[in-house]
Amino acid sequence: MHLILAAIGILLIGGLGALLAGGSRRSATLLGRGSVHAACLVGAIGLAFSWAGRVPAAVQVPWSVPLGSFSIALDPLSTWFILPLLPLAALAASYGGASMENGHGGPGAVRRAGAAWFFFNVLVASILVVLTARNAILFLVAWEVMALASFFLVTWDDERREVRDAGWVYLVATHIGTAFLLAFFALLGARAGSLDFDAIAAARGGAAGGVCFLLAVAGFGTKAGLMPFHVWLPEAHPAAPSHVSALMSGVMIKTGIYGLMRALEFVGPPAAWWGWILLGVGLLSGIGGAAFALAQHDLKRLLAYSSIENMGLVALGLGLGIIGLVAGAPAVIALGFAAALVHVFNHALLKGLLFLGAGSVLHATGRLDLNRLGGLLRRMPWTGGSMLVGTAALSGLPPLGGFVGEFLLFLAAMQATLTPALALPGLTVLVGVALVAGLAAVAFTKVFGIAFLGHPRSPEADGSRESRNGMVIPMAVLAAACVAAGFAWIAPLLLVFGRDPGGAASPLPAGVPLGELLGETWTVPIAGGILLMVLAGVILIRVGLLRGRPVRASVTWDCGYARPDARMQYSGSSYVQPLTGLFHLLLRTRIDFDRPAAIFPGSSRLSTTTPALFRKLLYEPAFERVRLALQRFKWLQHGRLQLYVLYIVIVFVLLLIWMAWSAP
Amino acid sequence: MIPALIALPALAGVAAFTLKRDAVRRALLIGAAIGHGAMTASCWWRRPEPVASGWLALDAAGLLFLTLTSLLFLASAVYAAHYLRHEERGRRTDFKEGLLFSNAPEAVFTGCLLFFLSTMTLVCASRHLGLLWVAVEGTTLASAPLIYFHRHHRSLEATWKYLVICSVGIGLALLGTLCLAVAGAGSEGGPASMVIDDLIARGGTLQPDWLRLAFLLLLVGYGTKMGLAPLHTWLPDAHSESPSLVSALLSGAVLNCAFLAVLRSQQVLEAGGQGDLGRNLLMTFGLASMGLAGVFVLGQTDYKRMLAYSSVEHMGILALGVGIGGAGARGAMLHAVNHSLTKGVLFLVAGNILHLYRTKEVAGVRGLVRALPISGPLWIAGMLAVTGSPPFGPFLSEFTVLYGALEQGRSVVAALYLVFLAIVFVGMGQTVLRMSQGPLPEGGPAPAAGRPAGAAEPWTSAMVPAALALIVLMLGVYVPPALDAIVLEAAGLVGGR
Amino acid sequence: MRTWTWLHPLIALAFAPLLGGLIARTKAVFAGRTGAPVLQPYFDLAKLFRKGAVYSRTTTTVFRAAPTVGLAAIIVATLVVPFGGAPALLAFPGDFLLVVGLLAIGRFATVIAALDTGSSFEGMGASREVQFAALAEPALFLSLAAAGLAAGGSSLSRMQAAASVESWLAAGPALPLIAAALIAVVLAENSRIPVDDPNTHLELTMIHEVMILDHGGPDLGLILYGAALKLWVMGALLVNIVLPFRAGDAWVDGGISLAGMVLLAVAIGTIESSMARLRLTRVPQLLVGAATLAALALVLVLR
Amino acid sequence: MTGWLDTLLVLIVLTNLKLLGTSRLGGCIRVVAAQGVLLGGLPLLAGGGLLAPRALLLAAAGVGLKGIVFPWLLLRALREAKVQREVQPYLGFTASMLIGAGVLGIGLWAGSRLPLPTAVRSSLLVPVALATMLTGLLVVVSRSKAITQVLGYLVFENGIYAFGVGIAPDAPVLVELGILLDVFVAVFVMGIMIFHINREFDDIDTERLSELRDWRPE
Repeated sequence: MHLILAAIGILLIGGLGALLAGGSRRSATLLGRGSVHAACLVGAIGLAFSWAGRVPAAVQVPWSVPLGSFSIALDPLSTWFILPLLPLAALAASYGGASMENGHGGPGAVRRAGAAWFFFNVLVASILVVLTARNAILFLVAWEVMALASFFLVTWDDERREVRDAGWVYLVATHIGTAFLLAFFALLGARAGSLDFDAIAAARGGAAGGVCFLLAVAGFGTKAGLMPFHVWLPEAHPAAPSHVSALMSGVMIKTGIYGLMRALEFVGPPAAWWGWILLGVGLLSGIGGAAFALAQHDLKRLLAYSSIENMGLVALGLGLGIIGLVAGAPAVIALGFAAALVHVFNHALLKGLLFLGAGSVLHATGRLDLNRLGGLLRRMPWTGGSMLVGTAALSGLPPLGGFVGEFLLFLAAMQATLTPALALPGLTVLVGVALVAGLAAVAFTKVFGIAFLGHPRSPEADGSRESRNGMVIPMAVLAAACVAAGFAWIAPLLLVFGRDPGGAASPLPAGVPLGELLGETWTVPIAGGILLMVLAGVILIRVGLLRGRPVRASVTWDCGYARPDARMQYSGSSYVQPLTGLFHLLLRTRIDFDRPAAIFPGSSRLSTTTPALFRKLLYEPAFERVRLALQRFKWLQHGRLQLYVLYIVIVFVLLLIWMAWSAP
Repeated sequence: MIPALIALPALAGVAAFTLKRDAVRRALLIGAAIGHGAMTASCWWRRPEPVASGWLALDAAGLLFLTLTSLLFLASAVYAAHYLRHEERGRRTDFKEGLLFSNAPEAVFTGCLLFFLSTMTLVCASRHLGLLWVAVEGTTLASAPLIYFHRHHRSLEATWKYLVICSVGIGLALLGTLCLAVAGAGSEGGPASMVIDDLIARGGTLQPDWLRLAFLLLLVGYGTKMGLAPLHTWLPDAHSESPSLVSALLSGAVLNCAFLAVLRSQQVLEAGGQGDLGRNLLMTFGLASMGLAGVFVLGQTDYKRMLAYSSVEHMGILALGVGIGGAGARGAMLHAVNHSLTKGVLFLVAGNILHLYRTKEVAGVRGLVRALPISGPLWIAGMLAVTGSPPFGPFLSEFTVLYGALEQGRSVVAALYLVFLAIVFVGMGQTVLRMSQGPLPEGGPAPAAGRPAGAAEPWTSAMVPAALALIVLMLGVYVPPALDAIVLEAAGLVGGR
Repeated sequence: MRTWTWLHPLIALAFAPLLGGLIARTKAVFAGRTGAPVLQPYFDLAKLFRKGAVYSRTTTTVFRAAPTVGLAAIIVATLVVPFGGAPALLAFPGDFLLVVGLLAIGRFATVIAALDTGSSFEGMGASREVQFAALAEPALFLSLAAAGLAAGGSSLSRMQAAASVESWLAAGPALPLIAAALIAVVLAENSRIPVDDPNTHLELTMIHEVMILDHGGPDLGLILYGAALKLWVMGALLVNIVLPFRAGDAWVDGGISLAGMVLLAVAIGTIESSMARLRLTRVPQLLVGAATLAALALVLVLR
Repeated sequence: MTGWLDTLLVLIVLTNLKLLGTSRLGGCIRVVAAQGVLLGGLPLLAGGGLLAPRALLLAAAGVGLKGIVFPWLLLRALREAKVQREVQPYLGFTASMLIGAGVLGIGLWAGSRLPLPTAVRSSLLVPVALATMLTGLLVVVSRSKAITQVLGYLVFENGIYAFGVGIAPDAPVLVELGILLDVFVAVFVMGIMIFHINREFDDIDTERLSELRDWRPE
């Protein structure tokens, strides 16, 4: 545990060092990246030790802050969420260093490299603290520092207007989300008489549990990007530098899920409707996220929406788990929570990989608009290869990592459906996930097929070259991890939670034979293995068939049209058009098309845009209304001295009268 | 000790009027500030014993606010030395309308600054309500010339409003004091001692009707000076028109002094067994101030006025905290500390911005971070701090207030509190970020300022707010036990825990 | 009793193309033609496997690897689907999700291979394919879930074991509904009329065919073989549910299942020769309809 | 002696009404001066003994400041600022006087609700003090010139002073003097301000003093 503290310390010191060395980019990068790597190593060792029970799992440091105490601890839940953080942070740091040498972020960036590393390190450190804090004040401080650090990283490239706007949306959203959490913790703390998590958990139950839960959903849901609290996410992720998006989407938004699961310890015995709320939010996020992802042209924006979708799946898992808790169905509980946990883990790796890949594309071509890319696989084989693994995994193809989470979710749903009392929620999840999985597959075939295959659709794409090793290697590592996760995903789960299911801080209720339940699913990796073997066999056959046979190269068959041209290809938009048409009610995709006229038509153009629905229809009008309502009071400050004095008189007289009335 | 604390700046002020050479006068100013600070610090080490038959004494609250005042004054004094050195002499054109105007003589400025400190010290130290009133009125009169340093018609208007409104308000406070005397004279008609301790001691015997009336008047009166809505009307004008360091003192020190006066009244009222009346009134005023601040912070076009309204908001938080009581009062006391220091940072930085960009219009300021490598980040940090974001001090105190509210089961108050905080955050955040981020305007920050973008800032003008900011940051991650203890003791005066 | 556990994959590999031949023959009979021999698919495959290959310069490894991957995936699927009253080689709770996943692999491969060619027509085909797949998947899920629910287990083998005459009588109208939904899915997934027409040759109207325009030689062979296997696998799913007759003797049961497959082929042939192809815009309605049927079945089972 | 006191109080009320009715600035100043002198007498009648040193001291200071120094200051400011001598009220004179009468009513009502301490000589004192204060505020609010605002403030202050001297006769003299000193400085500073206002706007009409605001009527 002290090693975790040490890791945090290393991060902060390294960050400060980088900040002070801000003048020269090289030394700043050296300090920042080095300290992240060192910290991740130390942290990993710390995890291992505390897992082996060699070191105390909790540390309390005296801290003079009202209501606060600096106590941090590692329990299975924390461990599980830290697990992906460490490698991802390290890889993102390497990648970030390399990409900064590419001079990303405009000329000013070079001068502010120190600041960039400072905020990056602070971000990693704060996530660590958030995941280990055992006192509300400490948690909240770390939580908000995390938000601010990421905000400054998002607005890193603040010479661009859209980046500033994105940052602003993010800041407001996260701040309001935190406001809910303030209320949440203050309420619980006031009830428990202390803000230490143990005390709060001890005082669980009692009144206002529902209110607390709703506050938690709103507050943590904002961070996790659950619809309808997701508005900031599709703005912030594209704006941020890619390695930061990777860290944010891979780990930071997961802290929202972590918070939700923590909250379950605090707010006492759940009620069925809590689960239903999570199911509702999860379905909305899942289907909505997938549908919006379909409609995006911007690669990173698409990935951001896909993050929303996946958080939705996680929420579905949690919801099922809660409903299972209420109904006392151990299988549903275990599978539901396990699905959520496993998917969190896999999604962390996958989204990290995909965002790094997107960044590599951005570096190579300077564009993220799918309809201007194409043919990158030939030009950037490593990036392309990793992206192929990532997209396949997120499309839920066995045996890759992405499939496992959905699989467990299905199992949980089936279990629920087979338990008479829980049939309805089970079915809801079943249908929803089926739909989501289908849509996600479309979205990611779009990403890979349009961006990396076919003819390049722009000179930049045509002239692109593979990124430097510093950026490629992290992607390759993550891709490998995704494949491995598809086979070995169950091992970490059992390692972390298996030993004491229902132990102090495990989300699983006591007496759930987790290992047993998941044991049967060992068959999935086996099937994966068989798949690989069969594949090898078929490949051999194919090679054998082609041996000694002529293999010629030619142009693509285009039904007799001899000169195929990049602009004749299906674009990303046209690829998904049939489906976006089906979801028009939700997406409101706008198509501007000036049709070619006359017999010899001149130039013509067609463009589709999908607005951020909730922002345009829900939040912006609401804020505007508030603003107008406040405007009405501006006349109070009219500048007339006489009337100002009159205010005093009036207030005094009113109070006088009020007092005269209220006099006993 | 206490008489020395009061006399030192007063004498220095007299000297400042007589001195001829500017350099000496500035040295004197800083010297006096340092001396005052040193003496204040020694009071922490050993609490001075009451003098003048208990008329002058330092209890926890007094010492707390005295320290704040002294610290802030020290910062402003150092800043002032730099500021005065760089103020242009003679008549010059006003950046807003291009009118000609000149500054008040520096001697007057420095002198009044020192008198100002002396009167504020008196406020913190006086235990006699009459004396307290004299001192508070004194702060108004001493600070009026400071606001009118730049002699053009806007600052004149601000000064005039400040004078009239505050004088009228404080007149009511005087009436309240007299009513308290009546309440104290009570049945036996003996001489009514106006020393707070005596009043509290005889709390039960105070005549209830007169006591309530007295509190009402005191609240309205000192509330006007403290800037509680809707009595705050003088505040934005005065803060926006006075030189930035004066704004810092007004917002960070004077408002606290008025708040201290309100606290004294509440103390007496509680001793009289009618604390609830005061609590409810304070809560009402507090929420009103926070809400009203939100109205004017949102879409504010003048960044100094924005800061002024934020002060209104925070005075609201203080009142609310005391009104809530319990942990709320503790939070309020702590928040007084945090707010003063943070506002010091913000106003001094605003001074730097004004000096560089030559405008108070938000629209005229762009790319601050690039133009002022130190002040720019400080501007953002100060905004985050004052809107209650960790890891800065105000977060802790604001959260404590919220905690207190929910501890008392006042969930509606808590909800409103959070809503108003959010509104103010949106208002300030939008403005500050718009000023700070983004590229520089064409042709450097401001053609008027002949300084290339990104060039090193003048040392003092940047370091003073930076130092204050460091303290604010420190208070966000570590509250020194001594401070915590005295905060608790001060909160205890009004039933805080 | 477990004979078919091992036998089924081999039989599938051997006889899958036969289904195509049977369907063609049935259609020929309806059309009053003699038609190609039933073994024609085998001849075609043999011919293709003997050819060389021509690749577009645009394409990458993805294009070359796709047919192989698709075939491998569907072969594995044969190990998961039970047959002839015996449990499958790979049987575990939720194994039908694995089948769906394996089918998804095949689709993924085909689709990106199509996009790899950079041809507008193949892009069009891919676009249609994913659209219909995204709609067919929920229908497939719901029907299998309903079947599982009726059987009280989420494993295909369990469903098959539980499917019996009694269960049909017990479940009442539920199972026919499931069967109907499944049939629709089978037709859609295997690009048969009324969703798609395997032997049209107008690119604009095709879905599956147009995606593989550029493939030739052994690759095309692998694709066709894979398609045949796919039909077999999904057919087996269907047959397991609609033919619940069990004699208890492995060979008889196996025979019953095989007969079922033949019947299925004939049935498809009949449908294809008796129905016209739907307009593309109507296809979604068909699939959504199937999904609703399945949902209805679920409700009936739950009741 | 109570009779004398009441007479004095009534006279003060009359000065209030006169002030509300006067239309010329000079006149207003003289009325306020008269009120100051009357107030100067108050400590003698309300206080402990007629010739108690404390009472004498206060009386002297009061008459000196309120009756002589302030009026002199203001008249001087008036002369410096060559303004036209009309008051320019927002509120008509008659209306003002009616309100003034109503204000007296409020004073009586409030006074009747409060139990008077024994030390108070006349039941009229509290009402008159309150009425005077409110009159002062009324002047501040309803007159447009800066100088009238000072006058209003003075009258307001007078009301409080009357209250203090009459109700709390044995408050320590130091404080009373401190209060007087404050008021003196206040008026002095205001006088300076008026001088500047006049220089800036060549008129002391505070209409001009509404530049600083956050709201502009469309």
